Amino acid sequence: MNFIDLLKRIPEICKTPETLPLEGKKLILDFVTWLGSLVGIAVPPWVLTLVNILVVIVAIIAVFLIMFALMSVWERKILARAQNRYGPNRVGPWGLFQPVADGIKMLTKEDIVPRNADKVVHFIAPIVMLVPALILPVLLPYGRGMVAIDLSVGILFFFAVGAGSEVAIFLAGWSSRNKYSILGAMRAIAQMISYELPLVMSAVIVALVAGTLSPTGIVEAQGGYQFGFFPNWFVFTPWGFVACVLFYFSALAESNRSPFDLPEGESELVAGHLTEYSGFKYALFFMAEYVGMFAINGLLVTLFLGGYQAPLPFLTFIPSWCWFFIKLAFLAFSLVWVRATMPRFRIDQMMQFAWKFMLPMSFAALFSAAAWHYAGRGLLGWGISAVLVAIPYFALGYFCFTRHHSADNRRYLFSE
Amino acid sequence: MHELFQKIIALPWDQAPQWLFLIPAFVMLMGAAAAVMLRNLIHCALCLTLSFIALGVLFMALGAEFVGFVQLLVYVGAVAMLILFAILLTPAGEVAASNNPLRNFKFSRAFAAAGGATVALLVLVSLLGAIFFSPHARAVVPPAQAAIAPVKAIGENLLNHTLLPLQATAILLTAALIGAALLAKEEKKS
Amino acid sequence: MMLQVILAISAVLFCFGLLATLTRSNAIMVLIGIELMLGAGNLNFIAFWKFSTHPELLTGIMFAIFSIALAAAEAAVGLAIVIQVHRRLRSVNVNRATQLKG
Amino acid sequence: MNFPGSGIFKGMVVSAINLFGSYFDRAHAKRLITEQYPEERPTLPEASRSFPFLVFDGDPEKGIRCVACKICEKECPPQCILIEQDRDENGKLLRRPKVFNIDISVCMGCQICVESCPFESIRMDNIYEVSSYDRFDSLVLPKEKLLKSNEYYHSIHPTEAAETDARIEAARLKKEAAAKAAAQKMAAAKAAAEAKAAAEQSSQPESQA
Repeated sequence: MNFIDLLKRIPEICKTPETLPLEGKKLILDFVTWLGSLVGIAVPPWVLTLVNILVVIVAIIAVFLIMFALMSVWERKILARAQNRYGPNRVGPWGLFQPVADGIKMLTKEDIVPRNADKVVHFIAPIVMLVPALILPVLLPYGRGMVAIDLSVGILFFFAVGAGSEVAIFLAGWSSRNKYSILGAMRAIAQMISYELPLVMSAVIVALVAGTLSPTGIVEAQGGYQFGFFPNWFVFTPWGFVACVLFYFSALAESNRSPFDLPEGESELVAGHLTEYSGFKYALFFMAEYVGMFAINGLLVTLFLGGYQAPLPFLTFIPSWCWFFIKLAFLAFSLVWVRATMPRFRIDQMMQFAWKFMLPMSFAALFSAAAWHYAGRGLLGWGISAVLVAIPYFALGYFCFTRHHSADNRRYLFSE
Repeated sequence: MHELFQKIIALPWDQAPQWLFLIPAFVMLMGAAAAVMLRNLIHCALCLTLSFIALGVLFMALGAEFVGFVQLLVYVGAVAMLILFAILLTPAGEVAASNNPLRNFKFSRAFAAAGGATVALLVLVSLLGAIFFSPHARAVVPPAQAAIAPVKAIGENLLNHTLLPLQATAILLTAALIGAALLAKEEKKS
Repeated sequence: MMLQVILAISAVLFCFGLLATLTRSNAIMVLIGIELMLGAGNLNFIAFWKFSTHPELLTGIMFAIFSIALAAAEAAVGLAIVIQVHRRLRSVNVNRATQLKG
Repeated sequence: MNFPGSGIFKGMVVSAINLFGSYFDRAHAKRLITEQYPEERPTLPEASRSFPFLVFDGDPEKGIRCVACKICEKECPPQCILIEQDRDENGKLLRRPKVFNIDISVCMGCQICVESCPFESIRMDNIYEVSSYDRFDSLVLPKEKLLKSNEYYHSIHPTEAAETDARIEAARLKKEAAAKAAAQKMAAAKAAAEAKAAAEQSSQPESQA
């Protein structure tokens, strides 16, 4: 083996985009072997394993950080357009280098720690926030055979590791010794715990139907096409659609995004648990929030949107890993769209929504999924499960959340 | 020196990976010690969280992946948060004159601490003695299995062999949920 | 040997929990100690499962799962009681909750 | 059509219309009305004003309208104007300023100096790019920077400048007329006085008689 052979392999690899990442990884491993032969040693297998792991880690972190950088400017552009503004367009073409400018600004800012703060905890909070967020993307299947760790308990892993961010938010809020910080942290934790129930419930439904907790298995369960063109994604079943919407809104709440951004509602709480953070630590929080958001939306793609599967059979010429990121980009766009539309919830409305609407709806989706499964997963089951989710939806929506205006019901709290 | 080196070389290094669980075990014990010793309650709870995380990792290292993740999910996500909330909701008020019978005794605090430590130490010594020196300790332990607990097997076990306990646990958890909500609810002043 | 090491670790963890329960007068610290002791118990279940002759029966795993669920319930109710005690006595010192003393 | 949750869809449609409309609807000037400032400059309305300046006619030295009467200095509420009257070599006061400074970091653009100026000399400018790195010296505009021609004044506030010119012209005409009238009056008075004197001279002997 020599270097020229390795170079010659590059165009061959590029010919089949479907397996491009996997073959690229193999190429890097061969390159390491070649380096070993250059100095005259046979590279031991554990070094190759280590290099393999490192390549995967670096690839995942790089992809997610690049996505974070692009998202931070894309979000501002879309938000601006929805408000009839231009958005950032000064730094580089179309403002694309805005994240670089932001990064330099963040890094050169003074790192302020409040005098009464618990300095150690104040320091470790951003790290505790970022580490779970960077661990989460590990289990997502990005393409056929492209999953870093194929865990048999992947979904459970996701929620178990995701629980770490709650601890981090508490650390940040408590260690700042600031009433806005602690109030924001309490709100954030209350919100995350409340919305974790529908989140986990809707994931559990998918796990039950797919018969596995492994993300790869769930994606494979959604493969194939009904009638030759209709994808078997779970989002196209009534229970799956309901669970997908529930999961989507719970994911919004979990990642503290608008309209669930009460924990850092600037008009009420300055910036919540981020109040006392500046400079690089704030950037870490920001990064963790976005990477966590991508991870949880990647899970949504995996659970409901068919993961790396193409939506139509003739579109399979686009490589599977592209489909994953296309779907993820669409979800990211929809997040900004929702942010541009919805006003912030009031805290009692938010809690009411979680416990009185989302949780019962997730149970309804569970029953509906059971009906769909036992009716043979055909059109009959489709109809039954549609009825089973529609009835609770309209009942809950009409009786709990539609305001029935009437002059007699109006109570004045303060004017009398 | 040379002999020592030779001995170290001769150790069964190929079995080293199966002793890697000592790392999370060490972290867990340190976390537990800090949780017990520290003065600041929040710090205690945070060290307890660290200890729980390390315990979960230890479970995974011992081959019980599912239990490890459940441990993380339940303890880190719920119990630790609950404890932290409880600490924040119960601020230490002014210490009024207590009706503690031991309060007249000047060294009551130190005495209680010493007594508790003695009891704990005695329990530890007896446990370690039982583990290492009892006749059963010399019983043949089957070798560590490549113990794998597939999720499917756990699920089938839960719904077949342990269905009744599962239902009982469900009822208990519901009762605990309602009971905790009722207990912690503010009493209305009539 | 490995089983005994794990059991020893578990024993040390148990005694830390016992120490917290016995020496601290704060009710929350008592609960923390109880959680530690439950964790030690779970560790024993897992260890005995790993070194059992029939690990495929999953007995230890089942025990550990139920134990974790029960510990969660126990923590919830226990902390609710602590909050209620604090509301009554303005203190979470277990030495002051003596109203039921005969 | 109203069903639970329909409000969400309505809102999403509205924001989507704005989002995509901003790419296509530019011609109607309803969306994306932001001006890209350094490239596009606003056309200021005629009445816009920022800081005062001094008008001169023709030559900046001779045509300066200000006579250093210091009325504006006295009237200025934040006292941002400093005027020193010029003297000739003999120490005689001249009707023109030697120093005329306006501290635009203090000026609040109230236009009272303009209202109070009897000589139509101080007027409001509409410059807005006057920021500097220095808080003190470069924000105190000296006479040289304040002096701007009447043509410039016409270019920024045409209506007002025309009115001012008309007023000056009217004043000049009035003054000329008054001067003429005064000259006529003077001449008439002189003639009358002469006539009177003549009459007196002629009548004096009679009166003495």
